[in-house]
Amino acid sequence: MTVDSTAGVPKKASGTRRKRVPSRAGSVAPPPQPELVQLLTPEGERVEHPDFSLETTPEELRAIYRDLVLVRRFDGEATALQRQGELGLWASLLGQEAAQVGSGRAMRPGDYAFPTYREHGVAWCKGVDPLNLLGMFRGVNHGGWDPNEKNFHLYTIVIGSQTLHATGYAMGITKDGADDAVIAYFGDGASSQGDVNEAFTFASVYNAPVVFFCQNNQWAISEPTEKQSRVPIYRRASGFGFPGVRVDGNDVLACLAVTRWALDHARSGNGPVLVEAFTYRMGAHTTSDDPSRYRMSEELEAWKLKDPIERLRAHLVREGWADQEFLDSVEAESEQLARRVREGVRTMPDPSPAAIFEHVYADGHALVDEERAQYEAYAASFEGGEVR
Amino acid sequence: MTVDSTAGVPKKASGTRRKRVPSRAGSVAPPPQPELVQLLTPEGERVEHPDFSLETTPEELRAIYRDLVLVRRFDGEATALQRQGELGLWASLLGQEAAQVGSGRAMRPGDYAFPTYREHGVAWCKGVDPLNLLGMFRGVNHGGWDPNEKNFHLYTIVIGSQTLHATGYAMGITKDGADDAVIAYFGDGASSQGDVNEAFTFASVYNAPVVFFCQNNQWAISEPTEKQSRVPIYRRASGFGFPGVRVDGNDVLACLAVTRWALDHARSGNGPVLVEAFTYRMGAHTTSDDPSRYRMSEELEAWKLKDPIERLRAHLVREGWADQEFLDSVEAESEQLARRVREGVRTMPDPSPAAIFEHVYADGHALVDEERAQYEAYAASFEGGEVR
Amino acid sequence: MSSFTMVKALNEALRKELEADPKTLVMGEDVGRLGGVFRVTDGLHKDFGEDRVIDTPLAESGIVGTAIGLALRGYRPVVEIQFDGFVYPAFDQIVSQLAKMHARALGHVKLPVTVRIPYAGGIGAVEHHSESHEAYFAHTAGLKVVTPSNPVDAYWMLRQAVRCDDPVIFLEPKRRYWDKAELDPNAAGAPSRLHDARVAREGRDATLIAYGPMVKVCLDAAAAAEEDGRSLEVVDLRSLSPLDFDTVTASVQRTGRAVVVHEAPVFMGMGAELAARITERCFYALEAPVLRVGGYFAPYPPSRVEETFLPDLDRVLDAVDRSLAF
Amino acid sequence: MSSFTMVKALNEALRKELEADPKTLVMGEDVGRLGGVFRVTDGLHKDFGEDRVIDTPLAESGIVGTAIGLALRGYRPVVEIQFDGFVYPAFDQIVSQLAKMHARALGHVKLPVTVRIPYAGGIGAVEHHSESHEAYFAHTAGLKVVTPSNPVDAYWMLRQAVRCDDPVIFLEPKRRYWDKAELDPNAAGAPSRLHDARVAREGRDATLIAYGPMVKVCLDAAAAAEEDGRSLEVVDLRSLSPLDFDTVTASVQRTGRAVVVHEAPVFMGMGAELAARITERCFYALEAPVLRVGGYFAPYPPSRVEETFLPDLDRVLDAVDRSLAF
Ligand SMILES: Cc1ncc(C[n+]2csc(CCOP(=O)(O)OP(=O)(O)O)c2C)c(N)n1
Ligand SMILES: Cc1ncc(C[n+]2csc(CCOP(=O)(O)OP(=O)(O)O)c2C)c(N)n1
Ligand SMILES: [Mg+2]
Ligand SMILES: [Mg+2]
Repeated sequence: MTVDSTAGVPKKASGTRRKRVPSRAGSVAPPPQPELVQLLTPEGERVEHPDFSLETTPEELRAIYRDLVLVRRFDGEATALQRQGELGLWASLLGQEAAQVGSGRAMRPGDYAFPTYREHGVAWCKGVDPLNLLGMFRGVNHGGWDPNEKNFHLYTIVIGSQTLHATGYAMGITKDGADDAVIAYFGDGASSQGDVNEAFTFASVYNAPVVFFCQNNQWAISEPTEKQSRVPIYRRASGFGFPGVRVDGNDVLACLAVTRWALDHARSGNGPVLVEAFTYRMGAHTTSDDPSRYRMSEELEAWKLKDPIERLRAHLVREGWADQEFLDSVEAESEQLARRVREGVRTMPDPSPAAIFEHVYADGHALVDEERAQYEAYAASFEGGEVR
Repeated sequence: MTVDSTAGVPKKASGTRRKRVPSRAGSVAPPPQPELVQLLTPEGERVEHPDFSLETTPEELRAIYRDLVLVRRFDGEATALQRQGELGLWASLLGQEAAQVGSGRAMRPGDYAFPTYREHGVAWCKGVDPLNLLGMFRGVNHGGWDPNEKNFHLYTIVIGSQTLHATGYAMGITKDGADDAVIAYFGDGASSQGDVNEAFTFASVYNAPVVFFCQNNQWAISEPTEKQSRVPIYRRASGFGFPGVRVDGNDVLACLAVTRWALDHARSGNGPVLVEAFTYRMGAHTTSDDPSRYRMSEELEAWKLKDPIERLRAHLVREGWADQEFLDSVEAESEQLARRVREGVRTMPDPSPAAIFEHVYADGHALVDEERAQYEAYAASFEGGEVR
Repeated sequence: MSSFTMVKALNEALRKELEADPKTLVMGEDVGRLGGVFRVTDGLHKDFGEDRVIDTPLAESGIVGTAIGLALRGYRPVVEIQFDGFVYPAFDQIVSQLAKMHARALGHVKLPVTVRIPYAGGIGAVEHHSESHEAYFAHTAGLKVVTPSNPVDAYWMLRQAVRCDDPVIFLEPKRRYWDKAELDPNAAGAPSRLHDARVAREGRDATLIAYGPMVKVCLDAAAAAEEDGRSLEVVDLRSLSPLDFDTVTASVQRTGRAVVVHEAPVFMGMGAELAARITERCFYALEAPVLRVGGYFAPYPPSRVEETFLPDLDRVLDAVDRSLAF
Repeated sequence: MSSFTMVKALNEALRKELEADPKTLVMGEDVGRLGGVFRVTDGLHKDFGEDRVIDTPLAESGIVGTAIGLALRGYRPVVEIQFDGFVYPAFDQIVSQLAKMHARALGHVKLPVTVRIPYAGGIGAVEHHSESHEAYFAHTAGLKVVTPSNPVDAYWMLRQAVRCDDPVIFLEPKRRYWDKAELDPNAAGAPSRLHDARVAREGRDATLIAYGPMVKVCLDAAAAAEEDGRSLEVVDLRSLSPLDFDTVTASVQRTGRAVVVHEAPVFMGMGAELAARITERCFYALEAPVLRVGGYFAPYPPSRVEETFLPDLDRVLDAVDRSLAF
């Protein structure tokens, strides 16, 4: 078959002109949604999937549960800290915990993550101190942790850019003959960026061990996914010659199983995979955003029933793998984390003004040195010797 | 099915790590090539295709033949003119005549073409005087014809850019409620550019009446198509939710039928189509290029057997629709065209130096006016009053 | 006359232009139902519909590239880039296509595209949300570059930009978005031409030259200097390309001293061109070299140190002192 | 010592760096089997293999973006952008990522990426093949920008650029690609530091300041002026960011007059910064304002009028006359 069979095959080349059906942007009927890979139903029931299996111990499930709860608690605390004026901005992951913890836990220590600005749950799984994530949102730095310490790259704000860095990094892994793989995180909105599609091309042409992990949280600020694509995003991959999978992004087990498979596929020399985690941004885009301007609260209500944490809790309780004591201890731990974060933020030192001139270059630059000296002389001319 | 079925479905998520098969860029085995839409075999035999039919009169076929011959002759003359120093550069379409004349003839006058720098055959079909095309290659302008006169946009050199212009133009057609459509031409190399993929997104999201016509001539300067994609390019479309078709780009009738269908599909409100015309760049990339550095002459020999003009001539002769007189008259006409082009180029006036300052702005700009005055005063200070 | 913030003034300007010409379009990320992250397009989607106020996919090159195509079809798109730092993916479409296509076509096509960009710092934002990149655009022939400093100019300059047949980069100083002024949006026409600089305050001892967000800083500095008995003239450039050197040099001829103030790094910034050209034109009138106050040669810093990076009253007056002491 | 064209010198520099460090890579469009459209990478693919000399897909943002990723993994990529006018699709990756990532990471990561760009005009090319965009890069903190004027500098400067731990925009003046000079590629080290300007010719009456393709024009002008009894000094900047103002101002302090020459449009070009800073530093030594000779404020024109656009000996000497007559 020469006409791609997945979209609108012509029956016959009509010689006559069909009357034009006027059509407006967005009015094309959305195609039926494909089934998601799911291993844990919203009710907490464990189900099997023909293509993806997962073996877990109760202990592992409890550890996953703990991650989910702690990550949500951390995120909630950060939102609160923004309201209290301790942070300038916060991008909440509320609702996306399973996508992040599932994929984050699928990585081995040697695997590298390239996040957007919302991957707090992935950072957690990679062992990054949550306090580190807050620096840029407080305005004391633009990131600033050492990406190589935990193989977790800096947050990237320019949508899509990091998918190319991830791909280049993965190309380097291939050159090294190493056994590692990379995850490039991005959003549904990002799928429209040229950079993301160029990353697909480079990754497939060089067969790079990179998993493109798209958290389709249904919204890019105020724009629903239909403004980015008229077909499910996971299908983009096939046009570039690699597999795409859509997974229930609120099912942490499915996210774990699918991402683990994808990473193994990639590290085994089979090239990239696109995973679309179908989830929902339960909160505002960031604390600056007001979603009531553009979306219905019913939508939110419907997604609440699919909560990623509730379903794992229900599963654990049903199986008798979690008692009240365990749940309470996780709760307590999460409060402890929140306290540590709160205190850590409040005592986070401001950078010195001269930090502006630091790290602009690795090898130095005469103009930076000159301006720094000028600034210092100027600052010294003030009482107290420093200006704000 | 949740895993896209067209690429590498996992049988089962393997718990064990497969041994990594080291793989190098380009070493992935190319997938089997899909069958092409073909209506005229290389031997000149008319065949039917289940999805695309075409009705033609002998007269129409003769007109098509004439187009092909004249376009090739014009192109050959331009190459010769470059060798003689009359042009600074020439980008030959040799081998791609059928793709261009077939798609060019599929357009109605109201349809708009956005070419690259190689669409001399499309220009011909749209009624653009070939002499106009030579200005930029001679260095007297950067294009300079009125795109709206024949609905043929200026040549675009920055790879892929024009696909976005074409998409925007098509969005405008939809807003106008008009019955027109657009063709965006681009190459196999261009398919890697972010812009082209963004055009796919915009076109599909807004359901714009644009046909993306990719002439896959197997090469982007020295890089074979495998450096751009590991699957056939027409398949890219399905990932964006619109149909993709691969057509024999050396079969003018198939190109005509498929493009006509695609344009009708687009203008009827069904959104974009990607047509991949599978063809071959028989010459150098441009007159500056030396393909012997990077490709085998056997490849060229194989493609010679698929020559787009030969097969139509064979067909016409076999059917008794073209006699020697007709063939001679086309030949004569092509010589006449070549002569006109030759003379036209040789007498093409150089722009005046002050042309630099013209048309920089539509509404004027003080600095341009000032610099122009300065230049004129400076020029006047020389004997003869003008500097070169 | 009523009180308008700059946001409201810009909103009203867009509304007026959408009403005046059915070919005028507004497009960008979140400009529709949300009304833009700064609410500059608030209500336009509701009143003009999604065919004219268009939420685009998240792809800046695509936005500018399709706007070019729409312009070729006879439309007059007003594009919003959500923040300064996100215009770079569209740089190729702006520099190689938008700026050059009119010349390439020997005038046969026009590109009446306005690219609105909330720019510059001072709002405590994260990275990429505070950049001043006017120099890139001003150096690019084929573009016009303007930036208002107050709501009244914002209103009239945006209306003129939309009507201009050339591409206009319209830089909106986001820290001035909530400044207020009295404006009559139904007045007969703009108080002055798009490209004229404006003497925002008269003075004798030195000329402060600024635009966009820094005009207010300079006016404040001039007010403070007055208390010290110094009379500073403030010129608000309004247009960076073309740049109205007549107004600038007339002022410097009178005062003999000039200080240029902008947020962008000094090195290769607008101040360099102003200094070079003022010196060419006023060589014998200058009592001191033209001095420049601007951002440092470093990425825009985290918000907790942005005040150090941004020129303020003290730094401006320090430069005035140095000029006067020369 | 043997005779090298600039192309051959650059080729040899790449070869030496590929030999010296297995982490060094060459990547770009057609840099492999073809050896680049200018043959700067000729033979490298054959000798170092496709893992180290990489033909990339046709996507400049992708090239620079993946080079960044490779650098993060410990590689040292030397990227080729095929022609000046094709760097803009990569502008976002260059300006927002390559330039800023080291600072963003507080120094935790380094980006030793060299971006080679054949630039500027004078070879009779079609549109987008003759642009001088050094001002965009020089205005961008985090980048270093250098441009050689001759084969010897090309060789040593490229080797230093590849070894530099910062991103370097390496601008190759394509009209000088076939100029020849004697070069010993096995000499102990670079004749001078990467960022020093060089007095290419000594003189007393005025200083010509140039870089890349215009150094030869200025040297020719100085030779012609000598016949008229005028002694012109020529400074070859070599590095545009950082810019060695000490060498420049030392010269202007001596001569009292300066003319800056570049192909880019004068408006907001390097000449503006040089004029501004020279005037700041040499205010009392200047006998005339710093004058600028450059391209006009227009898209680079069709090749049949490029000679009018490009500064030449006559235009340089005309500016010298104006300076001396001031
Ligand atoms: C290149 C670029 N353009 C615009 C923005 C502004 N912006 C920040 S987040 C965002 C929406 C992103 O949506 P999506 O990719 O779905 O990620 P999500 O925020 O939903 O996680 C936009 C438009 C940006 N950061 N970068
Ligand atoms: C953005 C950009 N990068 C690089 C180039 C240089 N270049 C000109 S043509 C070409 C190859 C194009 O290949 P393809 O798209 O297959 O078209 P073809 O020339 O085969 O018709 C390249 C790399 C360019 N013109 N634009
Ligand atoms: Mg989203
Ligand atoms: Mg090709």
